[in-house]
Amino acid sequence: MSILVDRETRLLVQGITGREGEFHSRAMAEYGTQVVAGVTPGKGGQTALDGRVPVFDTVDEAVRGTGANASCIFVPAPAAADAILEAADAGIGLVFCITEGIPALDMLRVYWVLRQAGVRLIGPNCPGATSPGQAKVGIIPGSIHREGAVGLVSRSGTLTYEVVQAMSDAGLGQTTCVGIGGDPIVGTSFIDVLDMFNQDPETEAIVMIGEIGGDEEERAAAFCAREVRKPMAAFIAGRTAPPGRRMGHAGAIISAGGGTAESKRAALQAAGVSIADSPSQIPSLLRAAGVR
Amino acid sequence: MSILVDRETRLLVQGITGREGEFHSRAMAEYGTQVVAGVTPGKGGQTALDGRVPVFDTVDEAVRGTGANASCIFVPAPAAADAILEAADAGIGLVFCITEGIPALDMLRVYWVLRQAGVRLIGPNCPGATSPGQAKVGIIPGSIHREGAVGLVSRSGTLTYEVVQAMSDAGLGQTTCVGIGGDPIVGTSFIDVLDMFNQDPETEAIVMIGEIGGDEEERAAAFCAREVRKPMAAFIAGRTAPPGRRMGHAGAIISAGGGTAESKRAALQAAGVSIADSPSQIPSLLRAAGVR
Amino acid sequence: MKLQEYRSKEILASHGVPVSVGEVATTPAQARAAADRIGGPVVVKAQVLVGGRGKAGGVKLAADPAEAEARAAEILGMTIKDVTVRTVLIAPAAEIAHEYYLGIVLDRASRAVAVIASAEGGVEIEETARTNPDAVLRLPLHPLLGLLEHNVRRVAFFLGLSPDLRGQFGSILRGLAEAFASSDADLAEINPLVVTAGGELLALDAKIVLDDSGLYRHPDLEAMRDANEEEPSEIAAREAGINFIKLDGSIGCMVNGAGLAMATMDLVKLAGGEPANFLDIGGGAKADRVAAAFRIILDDPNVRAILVNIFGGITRGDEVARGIVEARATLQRQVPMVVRIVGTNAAEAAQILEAANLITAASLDEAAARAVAAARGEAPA
Amino acid sequence: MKLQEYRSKEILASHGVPVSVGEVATTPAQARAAADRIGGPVVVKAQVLVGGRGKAGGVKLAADPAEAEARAAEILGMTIKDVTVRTVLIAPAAEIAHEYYLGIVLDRASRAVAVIASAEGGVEIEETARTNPDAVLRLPLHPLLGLLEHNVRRVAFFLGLSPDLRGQFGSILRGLAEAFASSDADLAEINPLVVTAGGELLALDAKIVLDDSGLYRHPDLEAMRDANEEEPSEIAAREAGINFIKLDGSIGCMVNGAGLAMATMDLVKLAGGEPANFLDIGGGAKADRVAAAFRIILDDPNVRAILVNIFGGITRGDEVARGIVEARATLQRQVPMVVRIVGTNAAEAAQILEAANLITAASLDEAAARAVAAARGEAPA
Repeated sequence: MSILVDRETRLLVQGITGREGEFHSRAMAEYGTQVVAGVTPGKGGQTALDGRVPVFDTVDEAVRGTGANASCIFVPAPAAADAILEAADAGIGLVFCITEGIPALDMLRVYWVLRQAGVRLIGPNCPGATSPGQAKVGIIPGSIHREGAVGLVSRSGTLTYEVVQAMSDAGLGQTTCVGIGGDPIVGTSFIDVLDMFNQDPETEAIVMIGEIGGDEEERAAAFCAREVRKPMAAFIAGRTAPPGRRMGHAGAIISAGGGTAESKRAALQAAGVSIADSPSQIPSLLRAAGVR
Repeated sequence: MSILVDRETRLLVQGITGREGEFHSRAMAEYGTQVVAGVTPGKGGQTALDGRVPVFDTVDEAVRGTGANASCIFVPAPAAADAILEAADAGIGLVFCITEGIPALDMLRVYWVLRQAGVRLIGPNCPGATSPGQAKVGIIPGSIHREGAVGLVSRSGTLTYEVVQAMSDAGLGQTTCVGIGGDPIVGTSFIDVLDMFNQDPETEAIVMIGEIGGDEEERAAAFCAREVRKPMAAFIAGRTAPPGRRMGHAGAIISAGGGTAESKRAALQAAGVSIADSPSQIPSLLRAAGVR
Repeated sequence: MKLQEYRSKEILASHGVPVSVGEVATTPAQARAAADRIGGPVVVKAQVLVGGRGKAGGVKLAADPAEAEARAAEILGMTIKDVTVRTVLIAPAAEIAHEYYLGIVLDRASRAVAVIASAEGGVEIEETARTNPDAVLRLPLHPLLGLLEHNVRRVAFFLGLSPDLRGQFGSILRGLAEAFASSDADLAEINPLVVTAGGELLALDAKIVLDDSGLYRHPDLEAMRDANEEEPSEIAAREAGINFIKLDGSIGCMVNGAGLAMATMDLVKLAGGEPANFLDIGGGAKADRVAAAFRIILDDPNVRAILVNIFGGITRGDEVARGIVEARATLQRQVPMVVRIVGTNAAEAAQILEAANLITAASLDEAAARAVAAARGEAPA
Repeated sequence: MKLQEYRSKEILASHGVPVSVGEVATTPAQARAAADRIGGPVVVKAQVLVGGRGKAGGVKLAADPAEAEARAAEILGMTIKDVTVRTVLIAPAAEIAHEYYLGIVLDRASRAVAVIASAEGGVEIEETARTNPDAVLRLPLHPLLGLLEHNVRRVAFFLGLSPDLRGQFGSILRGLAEAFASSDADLAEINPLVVTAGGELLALDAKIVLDDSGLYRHPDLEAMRDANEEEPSEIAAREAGINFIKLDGSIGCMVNGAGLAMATMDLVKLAGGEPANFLDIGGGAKADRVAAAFRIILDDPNVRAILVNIFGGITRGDEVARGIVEARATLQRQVPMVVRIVGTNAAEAAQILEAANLITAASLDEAAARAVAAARGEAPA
């Protein structure tokens, strides 16, 4: 039916009493997500969402008190890396971090600690994931979705919404839409999510939204060529982006030859993925590939 | 035929040009162990053991140059933890650390890093392992062994030799003898080695030599009761040792009730292990359990 | 954020790295005085963040203070890749026996901090990596333990350092790693790291690039930002909390979200136009931020039309539309504006925009086409 | 190695932990002067490393300097569990609103550093763990990251600290963790950590136990060793590089290897005797170390016989035998000696020993039996 989030997701929100946390917790609950607990240190014993959700001081207490099995993090950047580690330490197996602006060296440590602990991290700086008709975790507007058989994975936020909206408008629903986040170091890669979609029996086709920088799309293309037999369409943003604005000097050794939109488009095309020049072309590319 | 070390072991010795390193490397080579490389920073390009063994500056070069697949470490305590990490980092899958006196907090880090990297560490402060007739790694005197079907695992050094000698004198040979080391934090536990012996088709019986402190023997007993169907005999040293000489205050919370020789003997006896009052009784206990 | 050479050197020096610091000068007279204090031959080096200053004539030797003044007079005011040189560094000239490259970089692809080293220093490391890859060592460090002693040894042996230099090298590499980690850097490099004629290691040039996300905990480093080298519009954008990069086209773009902003630029190009900028206005898109974004876009005289593309999402489209109309009223220069608002309350938004005589569009493709047409002075289709 | 309370407090204070340090005194007059400088009521506390000093009368309140002098006179010279009190600590008496326990321990079983905390402080933590286990938090830390902010919060909330104490508590726990890690400790604890009547947190008592293997990199801590509380024979052994623990029996043991040394003691007991000591002479067993070991064993007047058990192994047995014979010749007191040497060149060793009229034995069981018999004055069987 879906990947990552579904009706069984029992969501904890870290930073639930903050402005963003409260707003999006409400939207998630209204969409149908089971929001079972919140954490704000010092506000343990209070409630959120009009008394419906208990608030705890620590993730440990929240997990023991409510059986939460996933967490969504809205705490500010200086405390967000620690919040991710707290969730992992308390036994949460799936963590979404919405926060943007976490220092890369903090995320480097968090990435490896969570990997070694076998905890799945989505983000940071990501919009979350929605399994239409079941649950949404994060900040993707619920209204743009439609239930269906296409899995979508993206590094972007609003660009994702754009593509999802275009698909829904065209009658192409989604199993799950996942935003993996735009930061240089994120917990879950394109390949991880492509693998999940590839194994999900309800997902019949996959859409991938990439952008310039790094070589994640190129590596994903290699994975698609090797593993994925489902129809795929992709859009890569940044063909007109100026090069070199965010890349370090010696770092260019490593990403030598990669990173441009053209390189990513070519790699994906060679792997049999249909490439869109505009987000609006995604639905017709899927239809052309035989998706109902 | 054996566990951990055998004719295929291609051994690298870290600290090969030191007094201890050179002495034991020679003994290992004379026993028949393939000593393929040595490492001493700054002596790269030289040779050891009368020109037979090339010496490298780094483990990385040694592995690339000789295909070494195991390492034996003789470097002094202040540099030993780093030497273990260097071996693991260079792709060595099996590391024996003979060095004693490595600070516990250093070993704590090393323990977790090697575990996460999937590298097997034996020791530190251990005598090594011998598979009679095939190879010996470490400092156990080769002359005391005899080829046979009994696996031996021990926390001690010379006490191990005592038991091995008694077994060999009684005509009971060994598949492999492993000293896991006497330090509070060692890479490989009794259970790890018991599991290997239990799965080794050539090992027909197992001898375990424990001592006071910690709860490794108690945990091993639980493992034996659950998993091991081969005859076992054990000796636990320290029935007359004075209590409390090395135990911290709050640490007693954790090891409450455990740590004495009587507790370990009782746990092993309950698990069906024959308990010796003296090392000299081990052979007769094995014979009584039907070992040829 | 890139730091100037002299700033980078100061940081390395504070971590025990032997550097040839010297003194900065903003006038030829100061350069002369600095050379006088330093004594002996000096190098006069343009302090600019763009690459290739050597080839551009921005680095010159001077045998004495008078020559230093003359060289500084040539370099100060010079333009290197659109940047005017306003500061020079006067550093003692070193007699060089050998040049190495030594850097530490956050390698995002492998999610590791890596040491990069080469015995072929003094040239760009990318160049060495391309022409002679075996001459470059890339050594990833343990993500939680950082630089270990065996890492240091490995690099020292790779570089083939003589035994008497290894001890000094160890403290340099440790200092570089400390500087990297404690300043939240993306890159910290010494190029060249030289062996002087006297047989000592010395960092002749240094470069530190900081992770912008880490700046909040380093106000001292944030204060080292060199406004001279940035587009004034980009400075204004940063102060307004807007992510903005100036480009050369004629169609200004205002979008929420970086990915959608790039896609919007791409579609402008596909429609036959050229984007004038990348602009991500972020979440919320409040009226004051929208107004600031318009002013920043219109500061560029090349801009002939503005394309606004907002995906309503959580923010209600009608609120954004009202913000745009209000902001537009405050602008001194008016250009055609094509506004697309999708998502929540998109219909109400369209009414507000049309009532204000703004060009609207349902799809992004259409919006791009209309913006290109409007920039050419054509009426909306 | 255990550190005295006042040493432990000094270390914690250097890491920012608020402690009631006070002053040490070795005479009643010094105690009076210290109490006078401190002002107000004080506590006079025996500085001994053994537990239970409170119950033994080693901690007393004093309302004024004169009383402090009187209490110090009572405590100094007192014997607590065989240790004579030579130093007292004079610390300001605190009015206590609540007592907590806070410790950091290296937990070998789980191979982790763990924070141990309880809101029931002031008593031994083992006692609380036994009688009310839910009142004790044991929080293992990440082995590579150490104490994290969420760990600090978790402990603070577990202790039920009021919001105004949480900030101060965070710096105390961070300071304790720093002290633990930077001194290579096995244990660092504050018991009790009190809330004073004034609403501040204060470490009233502290205890640090160091990892002996880490001492080589902390000469400053090694220098804090209190020789007063050790057996002189154990000090002499440590200086000779010998691992020695004095016991109450009559049969001295000299063995190479800790496990074999314990097994040897066990067999002495099985044979009906009582070991006088644990002694691991380590590898090599050179003549000078053997001689030192004999002297240390014979310093104990209870010793009636010595059992030497050496597994030759790498070391040649004949060399060890010669070392023993030479060393024996230097001893002032002679007792019967049973020597067992096995392994390499054991036959040659036996010849040398027999020529020197030493009792030998082939098996360990036999050696133990002969030593017991010899201690009873019986002739060897």
